[in-house]
Amino acid sequence: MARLGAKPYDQPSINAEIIASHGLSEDEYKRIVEILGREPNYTELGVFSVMWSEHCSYKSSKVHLKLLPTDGPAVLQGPGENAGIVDIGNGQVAVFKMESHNHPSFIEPYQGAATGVGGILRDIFTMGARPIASLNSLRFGSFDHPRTPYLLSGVVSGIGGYGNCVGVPTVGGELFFDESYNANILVNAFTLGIAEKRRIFKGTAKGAGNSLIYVGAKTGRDGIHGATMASEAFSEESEKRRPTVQVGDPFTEKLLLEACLELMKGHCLVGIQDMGAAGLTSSAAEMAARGGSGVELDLSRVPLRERRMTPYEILLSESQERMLLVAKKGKENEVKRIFEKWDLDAVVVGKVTRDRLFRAFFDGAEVVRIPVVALSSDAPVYSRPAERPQGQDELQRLDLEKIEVPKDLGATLKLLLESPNVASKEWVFRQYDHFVRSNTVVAPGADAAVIRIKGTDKALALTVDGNGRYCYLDPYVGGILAVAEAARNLACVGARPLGLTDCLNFGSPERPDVMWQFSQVLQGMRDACITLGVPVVSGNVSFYNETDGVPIYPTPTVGMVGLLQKVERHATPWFKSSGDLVVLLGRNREELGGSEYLKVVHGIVKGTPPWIDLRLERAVQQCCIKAIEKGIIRSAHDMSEGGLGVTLAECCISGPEKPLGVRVELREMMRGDARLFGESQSRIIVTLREKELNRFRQIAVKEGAPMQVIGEVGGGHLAVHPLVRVPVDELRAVWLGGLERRLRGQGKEL
Amino acid sequence: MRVKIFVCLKDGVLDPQGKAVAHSLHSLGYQEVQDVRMGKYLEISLDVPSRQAAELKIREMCDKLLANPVIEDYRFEIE
Amino acid sequence: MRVKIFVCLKDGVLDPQGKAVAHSLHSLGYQEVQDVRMGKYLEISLDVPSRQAAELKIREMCDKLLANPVIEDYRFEIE
Amino acid sequence: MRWGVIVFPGCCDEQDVYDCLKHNLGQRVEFLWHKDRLNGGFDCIVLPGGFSYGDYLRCGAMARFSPIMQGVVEFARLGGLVLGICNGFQILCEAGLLPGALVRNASLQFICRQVFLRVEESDTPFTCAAKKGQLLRLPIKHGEGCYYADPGTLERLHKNRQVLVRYVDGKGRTSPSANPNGSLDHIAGVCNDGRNVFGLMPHPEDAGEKILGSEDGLKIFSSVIAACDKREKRAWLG
Ligand SMILES: Nc1ncnc2c1ncn2[C@@H]1O[C@H](COP(=O)(O)OP(=O)(O)O)[C@@H](O)[C@H]1O
Ligand SMILES: [Mg+2]
Repeated sequence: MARLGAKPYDQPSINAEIIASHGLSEDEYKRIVEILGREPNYTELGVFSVMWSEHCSYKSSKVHLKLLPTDGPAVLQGPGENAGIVDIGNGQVAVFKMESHNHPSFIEPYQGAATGVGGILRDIFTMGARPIASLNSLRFGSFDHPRTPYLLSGVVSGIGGYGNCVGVPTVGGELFFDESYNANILVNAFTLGIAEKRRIFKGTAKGAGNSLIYVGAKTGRDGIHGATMASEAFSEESEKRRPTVQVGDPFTEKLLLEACLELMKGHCLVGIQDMGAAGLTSSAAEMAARGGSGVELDLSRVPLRERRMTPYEILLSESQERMLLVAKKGKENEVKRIFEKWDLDAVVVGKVTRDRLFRAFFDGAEVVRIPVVALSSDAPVYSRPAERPQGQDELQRLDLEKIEVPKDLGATLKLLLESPNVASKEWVFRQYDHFVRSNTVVAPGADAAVIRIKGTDKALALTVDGNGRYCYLDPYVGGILAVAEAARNLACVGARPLGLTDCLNFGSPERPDVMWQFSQVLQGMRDACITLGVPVVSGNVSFYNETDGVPIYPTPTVGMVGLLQKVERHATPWFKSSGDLVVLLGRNREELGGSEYLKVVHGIVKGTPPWIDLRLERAVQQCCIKAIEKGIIRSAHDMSEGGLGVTLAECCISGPEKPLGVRVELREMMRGDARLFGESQSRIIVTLREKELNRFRQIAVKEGAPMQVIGEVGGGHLAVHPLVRVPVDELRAVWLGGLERRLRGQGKEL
Repeated sequence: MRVKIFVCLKDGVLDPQGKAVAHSLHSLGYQEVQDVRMGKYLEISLDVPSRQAAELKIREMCDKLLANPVIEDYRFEIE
Repeated sequence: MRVKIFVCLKDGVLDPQGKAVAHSLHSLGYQEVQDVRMGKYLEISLDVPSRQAAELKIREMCDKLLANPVIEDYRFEIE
Repeated sequence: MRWGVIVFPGCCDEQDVYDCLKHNLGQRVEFLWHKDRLNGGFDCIVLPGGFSYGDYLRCGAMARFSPIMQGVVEFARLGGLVLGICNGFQILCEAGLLPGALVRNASLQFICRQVFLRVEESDTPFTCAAKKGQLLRLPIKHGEGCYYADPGTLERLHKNRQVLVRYVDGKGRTSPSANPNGSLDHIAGVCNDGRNVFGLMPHPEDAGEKILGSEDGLKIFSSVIAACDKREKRAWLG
């Protein structure tokens, strides 16, 4: 111990300023001293700061996350590993997770988004699964904000640039614009992989004497303190204090992916984990914690890209495309041979020990010696104060009397279809390869993507959803709606949910109002998960999404995965042929609070989000799934932003063939705008042949799902009697080009 | 006036393209290659009265559009 | 030895990137921009005994790998 | 017949080609590692799509130096059938086995969507199962698929009828909006003058089943199968 922190390199001595700059509070520092029984050295301080950061330790969210149901018949691995795992039968499992890369993407949109994709891919293949599909959930500021087009095109090409190059199809996602995200965009990336049930790998370091092997790209000074950056709000200051931005290298990732999967066919591997946030430090410490062991690292052996890197930098670097693995003693050469084949570095950098210490050496001297538990289970946990904000009541007050119903509802419909949140997202997803791996049965453009599983009759359905505006107005209901909508989107293609993953994007947890939002959202999500029977198997929390004291809308995004037993029994949203009956599942209610219509047409974000009865929701979904499974349904599309009007329009115009018109008549009496654009939940528009109506009605009755025939497919117009009648070609033109025209209008094409 | 602009990744920022080219050159037998960095090269013709004016404008364009200050440095030559 | 290599599209080959940059510069108000061509820039450090040796090697590398003669021209400077 | 599918570092579509040939067409297929030499006994070698070497310098530029490529060049010289798809097409152009080059899409964006191709010539081993003028619906997914050749080369391509497929609209007509990447003369794929090497940007392997939206891609592969059958018969009959 005498040599701890000694030469060969100088470490700054620790003072209050250094402690603060590491994002540690005074209390936290005291605790470190207590645990160690001495002052930490600079390198150790760095290690604590990243491991105790919000990003790695979940210190503010842990107590709330416990609320979520994580068990279910299909769940093989819940939260706590690199990704969650569900059983899909035939000896196969689906491995999936979602991660945020919000802050880096705001600083450098292309690379930030690209490395976000890289990180989530590694989380999946580290478990032995081959990634077969990705999704992304994006939030940008107002379209009129000068930075939005730049950020949007950078993020989208970064996601494509990385995912396409690695050969994983991006099959869906969501995209939403609102002022609330002007200075804090959200980039959440989701990936799913398939593995054999017998061949799942975990991030664990077990067996004293086994080797720690570093594989992949070399280490540079990239993103040092990225994890602490993700745990801080933005300010002028932090923008100046930019760490070296991480640049993604998808080619190396692809090699790493293939090499790891090849290695996993053999029997050398004990555990494996990618070096994500907090790099080598967190991968080594987390693996040791899970294995109940210690680790010993020789930092002098780590392959470096830059000269004169200090142990501090080596431990904290967030260089991409790297993995740490634990191999059985004596199998090191087998590992090296495989990585050599793929032209990658594989270097033994340490070993597993019995002493439960995290130790690191540099040039022969011990530079870090910390009990592993101090970095994992003994990290601080906070139950932060939460309080409903003063203005919440006012926010929810919406006086519809004062809002005029537009005279020309057809024009209003067009306005909505053209608005960035509703317009077709084709400009985005045509930049993503969604065909590679030849599994894509339903490509982007539907409620959920459908990916067949080769060698079986089955398919998986994937979707990602969340509405921050609803959560802002009522976080509890918003939490419910995020889960309900995701499940409904799966139901619309005919899939039964297996599990979900989430990204919880919020402001600073040090604010009571934000903590209130957080706990409300989680309670809502929990209630929905329980009623709809969907366990949470993995997820990610991103706090500190705020700038100059203004947090974003509380924005949980939910990535949900469902199973279809027969791939050919699936549905798509668009109308199939003239003469089909149009049936509304669920009920229309007079609700406009939080709607896209209020925002776009009246500039109002107020009221309460739509009401929801989870039993009704369940009934509607079950009815839709069963009818699809029986082959009764020709198209199904749920209602979300823009309500009935927009949904019907999308049914008419979103297909690959020529648009089809529709004639609809509604029975309920209510204001025209609420009828057309209200966003009442638990509604699905399905079409079927007339002769199937009785069979369908039987299913609906049995499930307790309200239904009514509201019209018929056909003609060249979208006609909702007596409110609107617009040629579908016109609707298609505004909807299809909406996003691109706005982008061009801003004169940004780079 | 013709201006040549070189945009390169900052020192310390990973250059995957340079890395791959270096690897390729090595496997082609060029062991004498020690390091490769890859960047962008732009030639711009400008209609301005003076070198000074050109310099001012080009610097502005680089800061605004041509280089990404977060990861790139630039240099230029006026002919 | 340090070598700077410029690889540019041949005249006659469409340069959509250059065009897009020119367009963007115009819409940013830089009307003085007449034309933009975009290419690649490589910096290679070589461990060779002489300029001559460097020149020989670099020419070879360019012909073989660094430029595609169907669409590109190259030029280099040895420091 | 025996198919070989080369795996370059950074390949993405090799499994798709393999599965399509093996499961949809019942063919004998093997993966070939790029660092190995090419063994004899293959009837058709496929260079699949993806991002060999990350496409970092130019698409296909580095892969053409993989050890296996010497064998491929020799194989092609002796009349063996070589099919390059997307990145494979780019590699074949870089290797000089096919004329021209593929440059950045005119839109400067990666583009992924279904396109229609018109089969321009049916007297090649890659198109003989199709009719001249037939439309095929295939996906494209590339950032650098804009075909370029200098005027002299282009003239030769026309004279020798080496343009095998063009981008067209659903009615079989060429038009700027049906040309997804700005390719010269709407060219989606060309063969060499020996007609035994063919490269195209669209992906037949991702259009091999109805459930994936189209099975028109099979036309390309079954052409090769038919051509090889014929060759074998001819060889057998002397
Ligand atoms: N960022 C994105 N990346 C890929 N696909 C996207 C993205 N944003 C939207 N999409 C696709 O566009 C379609 C419409 O999206 P959305 O309106 O969010 O659907 P829904 O309301 O049913 O969830 C979906 O198929 C979705 O996958
Ligand atoms: Mg939907």
